[in-house]
Amino acid sequence: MDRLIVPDKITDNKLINLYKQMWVIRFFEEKVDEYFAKGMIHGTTHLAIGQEASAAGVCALLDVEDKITSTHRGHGHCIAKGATADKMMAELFGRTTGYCKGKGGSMHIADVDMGNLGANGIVAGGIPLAVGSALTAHMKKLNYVTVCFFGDGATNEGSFHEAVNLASIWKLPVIFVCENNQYGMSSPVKEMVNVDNLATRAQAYGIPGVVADGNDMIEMMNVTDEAIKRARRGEGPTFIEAKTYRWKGHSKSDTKKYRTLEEEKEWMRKDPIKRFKNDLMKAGFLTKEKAEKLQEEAKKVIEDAVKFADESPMPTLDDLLTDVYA
Amino acid sequence: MDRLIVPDKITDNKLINLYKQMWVIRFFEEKVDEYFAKGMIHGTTHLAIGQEASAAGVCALLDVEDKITSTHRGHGHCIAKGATADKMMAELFGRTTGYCKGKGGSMHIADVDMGNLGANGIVAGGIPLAVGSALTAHMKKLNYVTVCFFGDGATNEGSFHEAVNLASIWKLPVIFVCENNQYGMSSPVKEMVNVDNLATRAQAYGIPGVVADGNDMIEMMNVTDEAIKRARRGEGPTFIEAKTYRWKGHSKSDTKKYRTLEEEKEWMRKDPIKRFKNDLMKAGFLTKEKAEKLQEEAKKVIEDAVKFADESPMPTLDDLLTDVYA
Amino acid sequence: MREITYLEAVREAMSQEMRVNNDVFILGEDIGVYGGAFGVTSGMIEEFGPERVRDTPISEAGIAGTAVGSALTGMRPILDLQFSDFITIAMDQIVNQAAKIRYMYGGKGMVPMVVRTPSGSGTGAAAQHSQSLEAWVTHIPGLKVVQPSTAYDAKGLLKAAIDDDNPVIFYEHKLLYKTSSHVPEDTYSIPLGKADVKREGSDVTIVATAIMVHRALEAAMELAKEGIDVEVIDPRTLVPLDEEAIITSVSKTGRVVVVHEAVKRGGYGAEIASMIAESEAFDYLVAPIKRLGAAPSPVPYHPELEKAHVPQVPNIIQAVKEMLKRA
Amino acid sequence: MREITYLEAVREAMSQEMRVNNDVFILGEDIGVYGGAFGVTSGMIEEFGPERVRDTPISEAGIAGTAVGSALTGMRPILDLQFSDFITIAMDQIVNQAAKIRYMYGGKGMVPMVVRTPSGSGTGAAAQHSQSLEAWVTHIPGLKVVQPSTAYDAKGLLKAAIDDDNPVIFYEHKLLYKTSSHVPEDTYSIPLGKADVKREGSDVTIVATAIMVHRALEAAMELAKEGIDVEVIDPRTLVPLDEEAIITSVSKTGRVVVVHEAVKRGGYGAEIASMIAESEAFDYLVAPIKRLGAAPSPVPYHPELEKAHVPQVPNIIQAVKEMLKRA
Ligand SMILES: Cc1ncc(C[n+]2csc(CCOP(=O)(O)OP(=O)(O)O)c2C)c(N)n1
Ligand SMILES: Cc1ncc(C[n+]2csc(CCOP(=O)(O)OP(=O)(O)O)c2C)c(N)n1
Ligand SMILES: [Mg+2]
Ligand SMILES: [Mg+2]
Repeated sequence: MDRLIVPDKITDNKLINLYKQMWVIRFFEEKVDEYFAKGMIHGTTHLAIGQEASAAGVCALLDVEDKITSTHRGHGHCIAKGATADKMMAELFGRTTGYCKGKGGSMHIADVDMGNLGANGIVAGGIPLAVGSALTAHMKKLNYVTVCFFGDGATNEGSFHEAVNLASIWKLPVIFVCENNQYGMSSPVKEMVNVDNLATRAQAYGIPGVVADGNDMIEMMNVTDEAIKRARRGEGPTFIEAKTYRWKGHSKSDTKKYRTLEEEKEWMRKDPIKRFKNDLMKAGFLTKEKAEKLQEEAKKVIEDAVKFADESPMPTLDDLLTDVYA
Repeated sequence: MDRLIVPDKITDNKLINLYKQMWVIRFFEEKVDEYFAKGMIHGTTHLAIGQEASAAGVCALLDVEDKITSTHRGHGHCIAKGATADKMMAELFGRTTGYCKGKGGSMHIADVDMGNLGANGIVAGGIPLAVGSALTAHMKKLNYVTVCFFGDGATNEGSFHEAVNLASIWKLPVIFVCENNQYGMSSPVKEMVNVDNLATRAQAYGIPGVVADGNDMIEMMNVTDEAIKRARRGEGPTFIEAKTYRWKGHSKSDTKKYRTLEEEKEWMRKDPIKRFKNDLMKAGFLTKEKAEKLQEEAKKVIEDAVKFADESPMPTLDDLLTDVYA
Repeated sequence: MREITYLEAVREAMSQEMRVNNDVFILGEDIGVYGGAFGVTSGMIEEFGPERVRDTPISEAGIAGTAVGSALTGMRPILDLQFSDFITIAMDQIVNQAAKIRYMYGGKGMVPMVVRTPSGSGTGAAAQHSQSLEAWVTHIPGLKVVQPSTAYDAKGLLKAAIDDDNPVIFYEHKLLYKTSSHVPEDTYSIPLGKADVKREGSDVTIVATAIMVHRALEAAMELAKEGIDVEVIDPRTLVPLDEEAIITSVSKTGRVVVVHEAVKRGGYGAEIASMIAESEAFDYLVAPIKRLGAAPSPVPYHPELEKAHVPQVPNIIQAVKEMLKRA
Repeated sequence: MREITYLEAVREAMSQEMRVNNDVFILGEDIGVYGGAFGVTSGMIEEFGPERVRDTPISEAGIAGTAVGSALTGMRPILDLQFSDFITIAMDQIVNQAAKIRYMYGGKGMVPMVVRTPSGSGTGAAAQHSQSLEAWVTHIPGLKVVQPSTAYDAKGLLKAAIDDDNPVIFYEHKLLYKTSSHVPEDTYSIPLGKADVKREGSDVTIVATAIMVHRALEAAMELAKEGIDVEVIDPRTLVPLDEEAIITSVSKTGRVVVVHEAVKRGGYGAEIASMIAESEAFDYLVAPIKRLGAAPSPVPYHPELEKAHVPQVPNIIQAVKEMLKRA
């Protein structure tokens, strides 16, 4: 039997929960996909199906006090950071029980109290926010770390550059997690940058840059653990590049002309959930039956979430002008 | 006698002219400094005394068709790219004969026809402009190169990052010349970035990054020559970091509390003009007498410039609303 | 006459120009094979190739500045800014560079560029993807600002914008992309600074922009049933503004409602209303000028809140009626 | 009572707050040993140390976003934006993040931060260092906007801004830094949204902001010699705006001149004028509302052109006289 080398923090029980969590994320997004297709959800959405390991693997190492900033493709990050599927679904349904009372929608889900400083509709918009959060920890001598999620495309925004530099010179406890899913909308990362690994960019700021297999839960947990320890020791930020892939189109209206079906299939073979399941089974943490049971439980979570959302009340016009100012 | 190794393009005659040009730049700025102190020039100004070698050395390799973008500290770049001291002085005096008819002042001197796309009051503001100019060359299949001057502080702006990345992925004929004069206003570069050499930042874009002694005319000419050849061959941009120092304060109102007198003196010993003079003398291009004569001529150029400026007409109120739209 | 959509009209204006002028090119995010976030450039990379329909990284400041630099050196770039909300990232290059270069340089150099950008709410994209921020750029000397409301206007105004030697910010309303009107196949130009009377009337003037032109026309139809005769003026370009057309109309009707989608506070409607109040039309006013604009909140996600956030037909009808009651 | 300068008043407000509240800190370019581009933070790093008077790289977007993120997590940052023209680089973080976070998040989280920034012309710094762009931020729900005209107001308003749980943009006029007035040593707060009648009068109301308050008062003194009695109202905060104070004054005088330094077209004066025109004061107006603002050009370098670009005392006097002639 293989031995799983995972961070100390990751108990056996946690491993099992993480497996289930990945399914919760997957099912949540599949449901959203379905409802969007049916026109039952308004607006737009960005699904991270295929990228579950970076969300779940990174957040597995976080405590409640720790913080994250997320992106337009943030459902997974949210759930992994402790958001409940019901309030998320309610938000997408535009209900008052949603995380943002129906005012934010998919691109703005946040749960400040639980350390989720928010999804963000602006590419790279959350990166300086994460640095600010880390600055608070530093100045108030709090021990929390902040994880900043963003995509490959975001590394071409000026605010990425400015924020990472700030974090570096101030040695702030922040972990930059770049989910390189090979495309920024339709643009292949290969054409938009002139380096093989985005992690190379860390050199411009004098911080460690790590390339990780973003579809490998175990590796994601281990590199994150390393980075968090470094951050908590006061040694400053780490840049982690998680190589991964989004199975679905960029947003609801994407014909995916910019990539091939072969490429998609190749990556679907690298399904992070399947891989983690195999790892857990090989290491004796999971049986086929147990795995199925967890998967069923996850499905149930989403069904309940839909029910919760569907039964929740709509906002009234009186809500339009509340919450503008504190 | 030492042999001077300089680019082919740099004829013996050109070497002599460059020596004189450096003095024109120096005297121009000393005069401006004096007039500002006396309140005879309005607004603010940023002097590059001590940095003449990067302006003169880089522009020595440029043809009339080539372009530059400059900065708030741009008098030297302008003169080196062919601007005449009289129209520059007239601009600082706010006269209609000035490069900008008195509407721009020190921070906005430009001479588009001569390939000077302008000084810039916005730190890093000129960097994307240079990339745009290089894009024109590329799209129109023109053979010119664009040199983009900026300071160490500018490398922390997002637009630096975005623009260099664009130039790299599109392999544009642009040379990024970072004049690292150790400070961005009052901020030591050592505290504002976490790398020893700014040239390291080139790695984030997959382009060559070269460290050069910015006070050494010969070295500046050689590294620029290399970069220009590369650009003209269609191999894309080069990042040159010229290590140098500004002798004066950041702008007219700087008490220089952020640095020591010793440091200033140390750098003043590395005077780029004196150094070039020695190089030229050692190589037999210059005698003491000839050197003095050139210096006198340079002084005369500035005296004439002042006279020209002083005798030039002031704008009238009718000029306020012209030149807003083409 | 042929009918095409607003979206097609925009594409046709660009394509026709690009066929005859090699200096014109487009740059922006996902405008190539993807065809742009709204499909406006769909098919263009196939015709013009990736050099002239230039996909860029996600670098709004960088690409805006690149456009400015290329314009200054002889190209005529069209910057496709994916959502007008992202102008927040490109403001420096647009405001401190593009708008001012010619003046700062004493009249030398010019920056012939167009920033095309979709604005407005109604798609459920929430606070960061639904704004109408055109007031910002109207405040900046050196820029021109265009806001077409129909396919016909879009084509003619875009040609004028591309032909203009100055930076022009060209706002396309997302909800108008699919609307159609008669559009000649040949190229034509609608001069910047010329308003269009979209409907003649004698009782009240409505000055409306972009999608509000359509809502105003709908309101006018409803009001006509009650015998209220509304004139609808579409300025089409905010800068330069056809003040004369507006003043003439208001002097005739004596009443004016100004309506736009942007937040009312500090919106361009304030400029239009103030301009009227300062003009000779003041003496003809029989009722206070009324402005309609979005509520003072970010754009909400929920569809009903999103609708309530901006003026709708009933709001316009009500405003006109209240005004008439008063007089 | 003690007299100190506007600059000292700003510094005192920050220092007093920082002494009692550890969450308050300043970040910005060259605010440490250099003391800020205008000397406002001079001496503060010596008292509060480099952690709380935090020098930053030249990264306006990054530091604005850092301020937002730190505010969201419990600090109360004061962002020192070296010149208000550079807000062009920080707009996304201010407008798309700071202003909207609370609303987008359904009322959870808050962003208690102040952006302090010097604006205005008159120093010969030309087009990119002399703008008055406050109209932009007044247009954005979620932001508050303050523009003090005196040392007394600056101190009290800055305390209110720091105490406020929302993002507040605080404009300091460069030419006012050296002006003095009576300023109590103890802390005091001037509520945001409360205008100040800087001079009472009965013939004409002048609504003036920042440096124009002083020019309006000078004009009023001149006009008084000719028996014209001018009331000068200083809104002090643009958002929230004390509409009542303005309406009351205009209803009394029946005439109003609105004057600011920002470009007239699309300036906040348009909002003020429109608000008046829409209000019950309309019925009391005996002359068209008049706005004065900067000319439609970038700010020129030459000192005489620079002066001519913005309203000066004689322009205000002339506007008032013309208005009276007419009535
Ligand atoms: C500032 C900004 N520019 C452009 C967009 C439009 N947009 C949304 S997501 C996206 C692609 C982002 O790519 P990446 O960072 O790789 O994240 P991914 O979508 O692949 O997860 C783009 C261009 C935006 N939302 N914000
Ligand atoms: C966007 C912007 N931020 C800040 C400033 C104010 N400022 C002018 S020059 C300068 C320092 C620039 O440093 P560096 O790039 O190293 O150039 P140097 O002055 O040393 O030549 C600063 C902060 C500015 N003009 N523009
Ligand atoms: Mg991506
Ligand atoms: Mg420097």
